[in-house]
Amino acid sequence: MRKAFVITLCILSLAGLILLGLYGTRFALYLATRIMILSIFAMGYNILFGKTGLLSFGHGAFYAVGAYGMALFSLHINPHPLACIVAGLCLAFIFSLIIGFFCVRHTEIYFAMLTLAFGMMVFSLIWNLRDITGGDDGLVGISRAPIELGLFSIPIAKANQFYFLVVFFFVLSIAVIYVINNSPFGLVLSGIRENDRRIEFAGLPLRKFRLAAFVISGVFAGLAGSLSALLESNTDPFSAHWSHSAEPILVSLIGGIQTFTGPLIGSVIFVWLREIIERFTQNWMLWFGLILLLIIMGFRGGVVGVLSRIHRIILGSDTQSQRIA
Amino acid sequence: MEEKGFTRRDFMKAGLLTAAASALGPGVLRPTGLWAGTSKIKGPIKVGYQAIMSGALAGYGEFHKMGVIMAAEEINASGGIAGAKLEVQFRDSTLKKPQAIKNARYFVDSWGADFLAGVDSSGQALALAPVIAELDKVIIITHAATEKLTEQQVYKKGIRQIFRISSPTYQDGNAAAFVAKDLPAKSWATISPKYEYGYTCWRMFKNTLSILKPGASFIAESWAPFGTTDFRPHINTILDAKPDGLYSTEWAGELITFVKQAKQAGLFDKIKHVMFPVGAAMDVLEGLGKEMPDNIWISGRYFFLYPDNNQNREWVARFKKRWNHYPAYVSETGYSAMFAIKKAVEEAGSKETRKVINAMEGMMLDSPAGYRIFRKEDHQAIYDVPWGLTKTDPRYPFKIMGKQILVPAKDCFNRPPFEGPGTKPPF
Amino acid sequence: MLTSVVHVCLAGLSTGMFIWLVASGLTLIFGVLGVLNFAHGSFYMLGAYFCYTLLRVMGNNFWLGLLLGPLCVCVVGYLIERYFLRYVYHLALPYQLLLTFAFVLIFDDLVKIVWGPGSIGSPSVAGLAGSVPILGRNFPVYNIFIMVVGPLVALGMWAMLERTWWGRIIRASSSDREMASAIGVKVPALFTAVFVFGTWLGAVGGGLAAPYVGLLTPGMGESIIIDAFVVVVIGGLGSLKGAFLGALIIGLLSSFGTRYIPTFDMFLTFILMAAVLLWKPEGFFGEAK
Amino acid sequence: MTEPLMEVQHLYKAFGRVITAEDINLRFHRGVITSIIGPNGAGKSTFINMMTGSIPPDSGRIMFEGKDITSLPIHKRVRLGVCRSFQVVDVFPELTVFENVEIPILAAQRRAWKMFGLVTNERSVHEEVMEILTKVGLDANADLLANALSHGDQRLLEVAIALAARPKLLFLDEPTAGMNPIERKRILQGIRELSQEKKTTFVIVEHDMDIVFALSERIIVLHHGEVISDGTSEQTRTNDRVREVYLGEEVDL
Repeated sequence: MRKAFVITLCILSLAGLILLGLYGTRFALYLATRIMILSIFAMGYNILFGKTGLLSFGHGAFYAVGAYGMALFSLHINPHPLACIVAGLCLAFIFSLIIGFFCVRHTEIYFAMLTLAFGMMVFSLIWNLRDITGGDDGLVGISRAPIELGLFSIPIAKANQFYFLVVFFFVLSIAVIYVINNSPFGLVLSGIRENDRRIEFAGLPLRKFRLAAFVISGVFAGLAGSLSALLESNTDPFSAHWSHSAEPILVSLIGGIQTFTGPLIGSVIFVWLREIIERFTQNWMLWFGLILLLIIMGFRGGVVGVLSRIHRIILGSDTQSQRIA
Repeated sequence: MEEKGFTRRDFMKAGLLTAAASALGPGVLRPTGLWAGTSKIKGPIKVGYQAIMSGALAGYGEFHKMGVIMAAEEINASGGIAGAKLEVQFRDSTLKKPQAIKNARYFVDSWGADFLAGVDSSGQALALAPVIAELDKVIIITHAATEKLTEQQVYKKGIRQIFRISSPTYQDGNAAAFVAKDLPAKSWATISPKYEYGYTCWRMFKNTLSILKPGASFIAESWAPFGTTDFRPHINTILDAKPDGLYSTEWAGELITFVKQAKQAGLFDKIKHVMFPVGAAMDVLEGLGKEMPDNIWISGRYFFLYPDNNQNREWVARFKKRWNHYPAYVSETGYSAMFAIKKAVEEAGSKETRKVINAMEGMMLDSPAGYRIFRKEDHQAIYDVPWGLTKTDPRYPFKIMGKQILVPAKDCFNRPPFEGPGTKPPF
Repeated sequence: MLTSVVHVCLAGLSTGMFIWLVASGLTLIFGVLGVLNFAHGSFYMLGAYFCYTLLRVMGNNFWLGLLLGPLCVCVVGYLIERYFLRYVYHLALPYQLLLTFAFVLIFDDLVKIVWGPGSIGSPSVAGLAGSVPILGRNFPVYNIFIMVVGPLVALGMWAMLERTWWGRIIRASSSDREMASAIGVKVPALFTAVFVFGTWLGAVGGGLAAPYVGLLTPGMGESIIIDAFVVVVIGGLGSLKGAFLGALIIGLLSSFGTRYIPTFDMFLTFILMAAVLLWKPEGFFGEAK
Repeated sequence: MTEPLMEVQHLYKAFGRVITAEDINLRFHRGVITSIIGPNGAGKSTFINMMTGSIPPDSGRIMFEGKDITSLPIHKRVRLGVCRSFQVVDVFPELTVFENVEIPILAAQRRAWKMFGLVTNERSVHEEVMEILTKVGLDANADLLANALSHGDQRLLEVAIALAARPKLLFLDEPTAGMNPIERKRILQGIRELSQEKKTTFVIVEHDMDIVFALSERIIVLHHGEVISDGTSEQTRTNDRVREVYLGEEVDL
């Protein structure tokens, strides 16, 4: 019953995404693309945050590294989009491996502060290594060359074409993250969140698992970053700033931290809400702050948490089986 | 050769028109209702305007808005643009590029803007360029100064939808060098923002001055990161080098902080020749008040006491009456951008992008800052802004630009094709 | 050369003391309540704006402004602790951080709405304006004043915590909440008091900052809060002694960095922060975990 | 006799001036249920911590099946077969009982790193989980969250998690603390049965002397970090130093 419902919902959502791509206006496509990129960022981040229980303030750095890696490859070596994205992912992988190696030595506030420090180091490097990164101007003129696949090539220059490329990565990311979350590895990560000491006494190398979660989330951040560089056709040094690292946290919180769909729903609401607020006031920070306050004080499970609570009340079912992976 | 010819012709045209306009006298810009009878353009003319409206630079957004709202009021009171109403919507651009891009896309694709305008940050302006090409609407940049926008994006890449009404880095770098060559200072140093704008202006200043005055030397640089509140280490760096002159492209709040701290450290007693290319901004002059030292060289994108003609005086008076404020330079560029749109649409007889671009290329605009010509090749508005020395004036609660030197824009702006001999001043 | 080094030192020390004034409240609140308060930067900003306004209203009397301005901010601090923060102490770290972050957004815009979006140049303080020559180069009197106030604040806090009945209770509650409440300490009330006191320190920092920086801007708290975080971290989270030393180190590092290794000035600060966290996470004076 | 399972040589540990292990030399043999007792502060917890890797000794060696494990990290010792349970409940509170036991079994079956593949497909793991849950009598509660269990059941779960790591040598730190008599009986029975299977050797730290004497084949008494007695329950009962140490305390030997 429940499984059928979920599968129907997935198919309907995918159909919705495709219909939007075919008939949506250019602005709707643009916003949807940004929502999907933010979702990839936030869902990947949530492997570390919601699943493993580590709060990072430095994942903006990997987003930026992904974007710059992608852009540098595109500008200097080969503009093939897939190759560029892979280059961005590789760079994000290397950075998150190195930074993660140091950061996973600590937890809680110490971890948060370490990631903040390393993230701001990356920000500072991007800002200062002007010959490579273009300083605050960033790298401009990243083209959306067609994807050459031997016999045929797929153009992605137009908004709706690029939209489908992002849909592809979006769906792929959801699938991969879902599998990781529900894999043996994912269960271990949940164990780390619940009781990290006990993980070691289960015979598991705690730091290596933390590092793996860190790197996976870093690579997804890199994917989001490289897609954003393609979308906006430039890179922004501020994407490495800590204030950008706070975005997936906000998104997860709005949607619901320990839920699979939370970051996804959160991204939709985050982008959409801000768009709505900006339509009637330039004081968007005030309104956004108030909404954030309301969520933290009143709806701590996030939107998904509230929805599943309502769902539970309606169905009157027991509390155990309703937890979402 | 031909491109050079274009330029010369443009300047000749400007000269002729200047003569003609001065013959007509003031009031060219006055709302007159002249256009009430001309062919109507369908629907309102919508302009999407973005500027920084939050955080430390929020004051700039406010100044933009004052100029733009006043222009819209005047235009609509006198019958609109070719009979059509001018509508403006504002959005906060923040400093992040994705925000600027989202704003532009919202304006065009969702709100239905016919024109875009504004933009403070150079990085954002560069990031917007390909988006503008895709959206295919004319944007008038009113503040972002990077020369890369017009030289590379417009001239080289041919994104013809971009125009800039404010003066670019040429005014801050090259024009400053023209002023500096006549000063007795031989060695120069800088304290400037640690980002592209700061680097570019200093490089331009150095290059131009070393040609104009071969003996000049550049002995120290200190770069202040964005958001610096403590300039004392930078001031120490400069004082250690003991230069004759200081050149600084610090701007907005950071310039206020810098001047106050430099004054305390006695920098202005030790270094006699100090140049602030963006020192003539109203927020800086008002923020410093009497604390701005006398005899500092300042300039800007516009200064409300220049040009000293009736038209500008009346405009400043109107502005003061409307907002109880002197116009900042972004108020003027925002205001004039609206009139540039008005003129271009009316000349084109349409708000269609192609036609408007054709009308705007080489178009001459009479504005509070004087006559501007949008150079055909790179869409940069050519107009003159003075450099001058700060002085006390009992009529104002802040320092004003006293003795003024005018380096004509045609002498200090880089020229197309922007590469090779004869494209960079001195010519 | 000597002049240069001395002045770079002096600049570093005054920067350090300036950051310390802000970080002191932050570290106290973290030490006792266990909350890393993003909104501390907002208290700093509000302190500056309230002091400035009161100063204007009361005939340019800086001292009266400095006395009353932070008290107004204390009311804000009280309301935040009493009606919001109190309900998230038991929650995970992100909720606490994001709650205080929400207040940063709110106050930044409120200040913009109330006081206007433009920056306001702050007047200099009568009696502390001007500068004195040191080795042939002027040094501002106000900076010397900050360099005196900083250690005084540190001394005052130390005396309060180590020498008074209040201080003992605060220390007891920070090390063991349950124990403290078992021996009859009203922990919630104590936490409110400590938070309000921390708020007051931040607001005083803001009031003193306006003449130091020379200007008030909406969002001015954001630039200082990261510096303050760094100081609190390298001092060992919650250690006053450590934060004081940390502030001096950061001040000197940024001053010498700007003068001698200008390309990577910001980078240095964060390298230091990471290094301390990796090798001595408990800070200079902290005890091993 | 055969080679001992674990051998401790000249173990020494001090915290500041307080010596918690003073030249301890012990051998643990397969299948022998051993208890470690001693008054508070005798160094029992420190001893377990050193054996299982939480605290490094100042000097001395720990050999396990002939291998030196003195400086091995916790998880590697667990993988070799040295495991422990905890004095206070230390489970994964927001995971189900099933998942609690599943984690160490994933580790034991070397499937913990598997990222691409659903955990619900791990048949062999599931079988072993249910086996252990049945053994400790928690099979009916497999789908409950761990923190929804009663305190006694949580203690059982605690032991189940420790057992799931397939330990050869298992240190149980007060396994019956906070249990009611029925639960207590069940766990003792379980320990005895498991011990008879000879797969696991138990070392128990316990305060309850009834249990100690009912269960143990060997009793080690620690006092101020020193082994003052090592032998059968009878030998312990009659040891003079033990009587001396326990004299001031209300302990019925």
